[in-house]
Amino acid sequence: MFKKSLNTEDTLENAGLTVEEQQLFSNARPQAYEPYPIKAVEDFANWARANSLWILAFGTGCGAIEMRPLMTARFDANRFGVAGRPTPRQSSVFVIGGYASVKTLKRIVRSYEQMQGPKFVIALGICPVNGGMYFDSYNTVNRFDQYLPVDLYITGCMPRPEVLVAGIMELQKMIKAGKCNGANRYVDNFDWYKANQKKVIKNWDMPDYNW
Amino acid sequence: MSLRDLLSPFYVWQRAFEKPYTTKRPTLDRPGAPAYRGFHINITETCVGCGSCHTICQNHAIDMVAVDEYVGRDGDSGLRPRFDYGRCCWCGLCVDICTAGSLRMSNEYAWISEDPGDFHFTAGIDDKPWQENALGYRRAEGYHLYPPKRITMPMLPVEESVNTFDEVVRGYDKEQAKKEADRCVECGICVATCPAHMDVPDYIHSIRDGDYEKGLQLMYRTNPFPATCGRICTRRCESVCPVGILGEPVAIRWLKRFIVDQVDKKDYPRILNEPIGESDFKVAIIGAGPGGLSAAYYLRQQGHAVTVYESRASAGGMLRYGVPSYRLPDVELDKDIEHILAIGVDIKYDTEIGRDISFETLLEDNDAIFMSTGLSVPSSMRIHGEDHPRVLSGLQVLADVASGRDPGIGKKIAVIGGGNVAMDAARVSRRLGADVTLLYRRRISDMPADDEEIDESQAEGVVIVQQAIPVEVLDADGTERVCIKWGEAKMVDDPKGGRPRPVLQEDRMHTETYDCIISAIGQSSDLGYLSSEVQDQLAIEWGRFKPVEYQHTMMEKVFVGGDFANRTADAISAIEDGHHAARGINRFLNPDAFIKAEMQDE
Amino acid sequence: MNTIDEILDYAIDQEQQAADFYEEVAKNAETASMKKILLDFSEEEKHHKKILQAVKTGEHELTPQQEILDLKIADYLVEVEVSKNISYQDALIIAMKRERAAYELYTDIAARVPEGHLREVLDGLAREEEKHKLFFETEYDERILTDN
Amino acid sequence: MNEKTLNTMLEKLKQEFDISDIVEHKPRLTTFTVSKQHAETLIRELRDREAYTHLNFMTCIDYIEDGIFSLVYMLHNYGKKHSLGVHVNISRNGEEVFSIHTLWAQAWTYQRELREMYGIRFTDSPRLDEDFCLEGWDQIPPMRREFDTKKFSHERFGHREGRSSEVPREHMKVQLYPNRGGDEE
Amino acid sequence: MTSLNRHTLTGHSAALDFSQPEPVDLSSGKYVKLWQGPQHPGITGNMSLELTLEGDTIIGCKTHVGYLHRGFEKLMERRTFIQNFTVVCRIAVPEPTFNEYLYSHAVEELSGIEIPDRAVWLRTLNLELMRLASFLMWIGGQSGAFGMYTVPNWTLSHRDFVLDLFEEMTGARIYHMYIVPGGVRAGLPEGFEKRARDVMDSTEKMLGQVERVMFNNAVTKARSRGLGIIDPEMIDPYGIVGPNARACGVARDLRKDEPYLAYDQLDFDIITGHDCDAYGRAWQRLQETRQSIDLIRQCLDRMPVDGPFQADMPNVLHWKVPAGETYVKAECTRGEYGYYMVTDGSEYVRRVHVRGPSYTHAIAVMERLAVGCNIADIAGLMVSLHTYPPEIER
Repeated sequence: MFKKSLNTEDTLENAGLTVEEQQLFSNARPQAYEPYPIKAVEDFANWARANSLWILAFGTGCGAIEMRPLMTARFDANRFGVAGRPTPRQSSVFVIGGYASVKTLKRIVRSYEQMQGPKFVIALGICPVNGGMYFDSYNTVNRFDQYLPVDLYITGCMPRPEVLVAGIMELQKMIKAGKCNGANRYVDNFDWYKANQKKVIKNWDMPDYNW
Repeated sequence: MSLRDLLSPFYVWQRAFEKPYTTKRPTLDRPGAPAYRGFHINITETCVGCGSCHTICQNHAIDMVAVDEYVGRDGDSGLRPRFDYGRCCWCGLCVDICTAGSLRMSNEYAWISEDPGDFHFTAGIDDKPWQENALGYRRAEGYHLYPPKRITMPMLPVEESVNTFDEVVRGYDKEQAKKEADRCVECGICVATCPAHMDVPDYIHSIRDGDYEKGLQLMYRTNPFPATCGRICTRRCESVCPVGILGEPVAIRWLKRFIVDQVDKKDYPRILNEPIGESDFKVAIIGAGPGGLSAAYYLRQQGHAVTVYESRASAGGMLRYGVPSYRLPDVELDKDIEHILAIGVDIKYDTEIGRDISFETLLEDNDAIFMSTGLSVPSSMRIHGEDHPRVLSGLQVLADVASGRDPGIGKKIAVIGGGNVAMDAARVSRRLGADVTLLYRRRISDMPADDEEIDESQAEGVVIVQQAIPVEVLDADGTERVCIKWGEAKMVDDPKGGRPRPVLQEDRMHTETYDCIISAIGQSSDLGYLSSEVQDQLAIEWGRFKPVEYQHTMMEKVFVGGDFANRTADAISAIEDGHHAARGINRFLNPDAFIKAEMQDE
Repeated sequence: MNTIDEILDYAIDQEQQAADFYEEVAKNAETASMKKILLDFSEEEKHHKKILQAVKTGEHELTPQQEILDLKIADYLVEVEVSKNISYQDALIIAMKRERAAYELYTDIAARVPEGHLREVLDGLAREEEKHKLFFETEYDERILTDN
Repeated sequence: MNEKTLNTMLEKLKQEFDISDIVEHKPRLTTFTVSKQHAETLIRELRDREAYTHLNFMTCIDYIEDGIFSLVYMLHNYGKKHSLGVHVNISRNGEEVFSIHTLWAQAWTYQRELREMYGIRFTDSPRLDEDFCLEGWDQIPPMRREFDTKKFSHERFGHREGRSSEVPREHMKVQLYPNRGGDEE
Repeated sequence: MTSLNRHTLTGHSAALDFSQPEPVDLSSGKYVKLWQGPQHPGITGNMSLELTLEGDTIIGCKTHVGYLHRGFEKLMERRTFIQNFTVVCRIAVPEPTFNEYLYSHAVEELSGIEIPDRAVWLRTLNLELMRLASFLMWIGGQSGAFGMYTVPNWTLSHRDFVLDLFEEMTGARIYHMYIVPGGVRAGLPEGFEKRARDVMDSTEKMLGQVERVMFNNAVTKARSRGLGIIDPEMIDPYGIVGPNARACGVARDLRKDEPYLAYDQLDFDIITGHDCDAYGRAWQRLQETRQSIDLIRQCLDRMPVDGPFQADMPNVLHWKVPAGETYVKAECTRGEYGYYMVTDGSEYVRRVHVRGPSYTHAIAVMERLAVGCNIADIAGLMVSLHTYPPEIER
């Protein structure tokens, strides 16, 4: 029922879990996305992906406040193929709404890893870039790209719904061009990301890779 | 549950016929509001790089970075703000505090990038699409984060001041000084502009803290004449004070004076308590003006035996004999001089070099010499009749008054000139009861005299006739009177640039009779005490010294400073010359120590 | 003095004489700095001479119509004597007055010759001297008349 | 609030509970200090007898230089529209404090927060040791004044490189007059 | 009121039993522990509820907060007084201006600054617009929590029109940073009044439609009637304030009780309700939204057009506020919002404590009201208490 990698060399330790829990969780590493060998098929897939960006409804920070106008009548993001989804399993875009506190970062990592590939991350506002308003806070991370791969940054405080729309269109362009490979970056540098995450999340009581 | 309750949700259908809320093209159709706070715009030409934006930014989003094309501009730090959009929260406090009014925000809000390292730029230097944006946030009229207006200085009323040699400016009280000190933004641009590089923001800070003793210590680090400079400094610092760009500059001079006024003279030794070094060297100083005494003060601190030679009966030079006591009371000047003498500076009064002791002897007997004899010879107009006995020199009138002699000017006089000496002569004459007309060949706005001096002299009843070129002095009826012929001038633009020049209009001549004419058109140096060989060795150019590094001349032991060695010819420059020469003399006397120290640095 | 070349030769000679004059004064000047100033004046005159020579060979053209600013400073100053310890102010006065005299001379002659090329050359020379005068007057205005 | 009734009440409290440092900040706010042993009874009395029935908040001020924490209980009387700030000074070194969780329902939350942010322990306060805002916190309680949040943030979270700034005054000195100014050799 | 006081004084009411529920034996298999949030669409903001269920009935609830904790109170201790004014608005994202006002007011009170009349009116207008925007979002949220997504589309769009007004007035949509210690940052732009009145008219019309489709809606009624009943006796012991208390018939409103800004010059009455359940609270808020529109119109009528909008200020770069202590409060959409500030005469504030009404509404009250609820109603209950997690953890 659970994938257990046979190759012991290439498994994760899951040291944060109890022995009992270790039996329950997968210890496999994430796998990179391989594009379709035929370019036309891959292009078509990218076109389809770009036009059905489903956003995970997780308001991680203050940027979430502008998601509501974005999703309602005035800015109506649905017409761009954007929809909010309550579960990571159905979502392809994770919008980081500004700052991430350490406590939230843990949940962000968990939700992100549960998302199905191909998946994309948009970081809103100044805080994920360089700490922003909370550059000296003891509870918020300063450089979000240390912990998860970000495909697109939209700066400003706050970014308005208009620029969110522009960001989504930009993301669509990038996806169609096959340039959004944040998730693969995460796979390739998994150990580095994981080490960074563990450096700030001190009570690591979840699997190393939440699949 | 009624039927109405069941049907009410269907009421939403009614809205199907109303205009939808949806914005068709959100990214194009919706610019930010006219006063939207978006990305920054900086007019770099207007910006002076004071760094107030950097100071106020709570997110440390602003770096001050050097921009080559602005390095070395007057009153400009050469730095410009660079914004980190991984930090900026669009609060606009930087715009609110901007002293130059150069910073504002555009109503542009879209900046999307894949690279998180992209998000910084130097506004106005790096090319960004919003740089030309006309809309966006700017500080509203009537909204200030620091008081733009200066605290009014209490002054003697004109009706009183014109009758007395008492000081006109009364000085701030503690409350006023604190409020004025509060206006400083602590950028430090004034420090670079001050010839002596005084620690202006620091001593202003000490006023806010109420720690006047610390303020005094800070001032003496670079200037042993704070009481004097606090009254008569030409205050170039204030001309570059960024607070003055949109409001009135911080009254730096009055604040300096305030500190000195708060400290009693007899506490000076305790507060300053200068350590005196150990040295066997002897240094002679010619001229006990601000330059000479400043050098003496800093040289003495190194432990050298310092002797000052002064041709007159009192020390102070132009400060005593050229500045009237309603601007600088003798007691205040003495406060400064006495402290310099108190640390062990020896002074020989009534001793003229070349008459009482030769320059060559001095050179032989001392390890180094600092010369600062200033500009003591009044310039001549070189017009016909100038040698008329009723044509007096401004310097002489001022010296007479300072020494308590009657200059004998009469009741109706004319002053020629537009500098501070002319103003002083005019105002002194008013105090002696004369009606004063001042003739100046250019416009009032061209006058080299201090604006305050011009305003105050006019308030005191000095009639200023501008664009008046004297062409001839004529005899009048009686030996006690004199005639002057002058012509009106028109200002003509110089095709080669430079300021407009006055051109005499020969068909518009006037002749007027006065009791005397006071000529105050400038001074030059008297180097009669130097032999021509020495003058040659010193490489004097254009009638003035041109010292090399550290005020050193081409002669091994000789250093110069003061009015005859700089182009600004004011007290503060002389003080710095003296201080700098003291540094130079130290290096000259102890070359090993400095070479060692420099090698260690590298 | 009838031909243009003759007039130009005379003018060139005048400039040379002026240069010689300053050199002579410089020789007697007491201080090195004053010497240098006077030699600079001399150089200036030699430069004028070169311009006139260029006019003669046709490499340079005179500009008789040009309006030259007259500051009228020289007009009302007293005559000063040449001496060993001559000041910079006096040296400038001498220079201004000499240029003024030359200007007046050419203007005078020009008024007496009939209109034509010759008159144009004389006018051009007058303008040239006027320029020189302006040079010294500007210097005087800048450096001597500072507070006045 | 009527000044006379306020004074009467304060006078009474002074006698009963030995309150001190009474300051009337504005007509609707008075604060005073009371010792720890009287505080619990005093607060209960204020609630039940003087109708200060509303707990606006409860917090703590760190006076590190005096070595004390000053607990503040802000109580409000809706009828008289008057607030009382009760200060209770305790030692910074782990002194345990009475709990008021039986007086107000939200009190234990405040106490939990103060435990986390200052490290103050409240006797028998429920769920005191549960995490409130922080999770996996391994430093001294962050609201204590000796905790340097900027330094901590810099060390743990880092900052994006590529930033450097000049101070105008120093920059001008280096550029324009390196050998001059007040710094003597 | 009288009955309320009697109970709180005697202290024998059931409302005064705040003991924590007994932990249940999870291993029995009878109960399920379920986390709702932080990543969950049915949660207000970024927080989570730890629910213990028996079937689909909640028998225990624990609120977990801190996901938005940024340590504002710490950050404010190391920023100057002017710098803090840009920080405080971030404490409550949907309603930043109350923070701006209270922070500024506390600083002004401690440093003895009197703000000019025009600033008073501009601030009042600003706060009322904010109240309107916040209520509009809340109505959308409440309707969405009961499964009707049409109303959010209306109210959030109208909230956006109010945000447009903010954008014009203050230069920003969300973080206005308009109310600055000493006054406000600018006067009203030209034509603002007309546009504001238009928005008020259309919003009022829209509220009528909302009333019809939401408040008369059989589903809304069925789901919200009887949900989360607040016993009036709980009000003081639980520190319940604002519309949550007023819906229970308790006439307490700081705008009236302890008037601040221009509220003593405005004509309005405290609105109270009598249904203590979620429906009653929603109805209460709808009426207060309408009242807010009325107050905005009054502000626009009486706004002075000329005059200074900022008091004489010291240089803010080294502004020292005299030592002192104060507690200032204002009526925000959720009740008493307060700033407790202690200064020590330096350039930095000694201590700021921000008191948000959600502190008790989202924890003590929520944990009690959730017990006995159906799991499906928990989102509706949460919204009906109108809580903002960031003001709890700050």
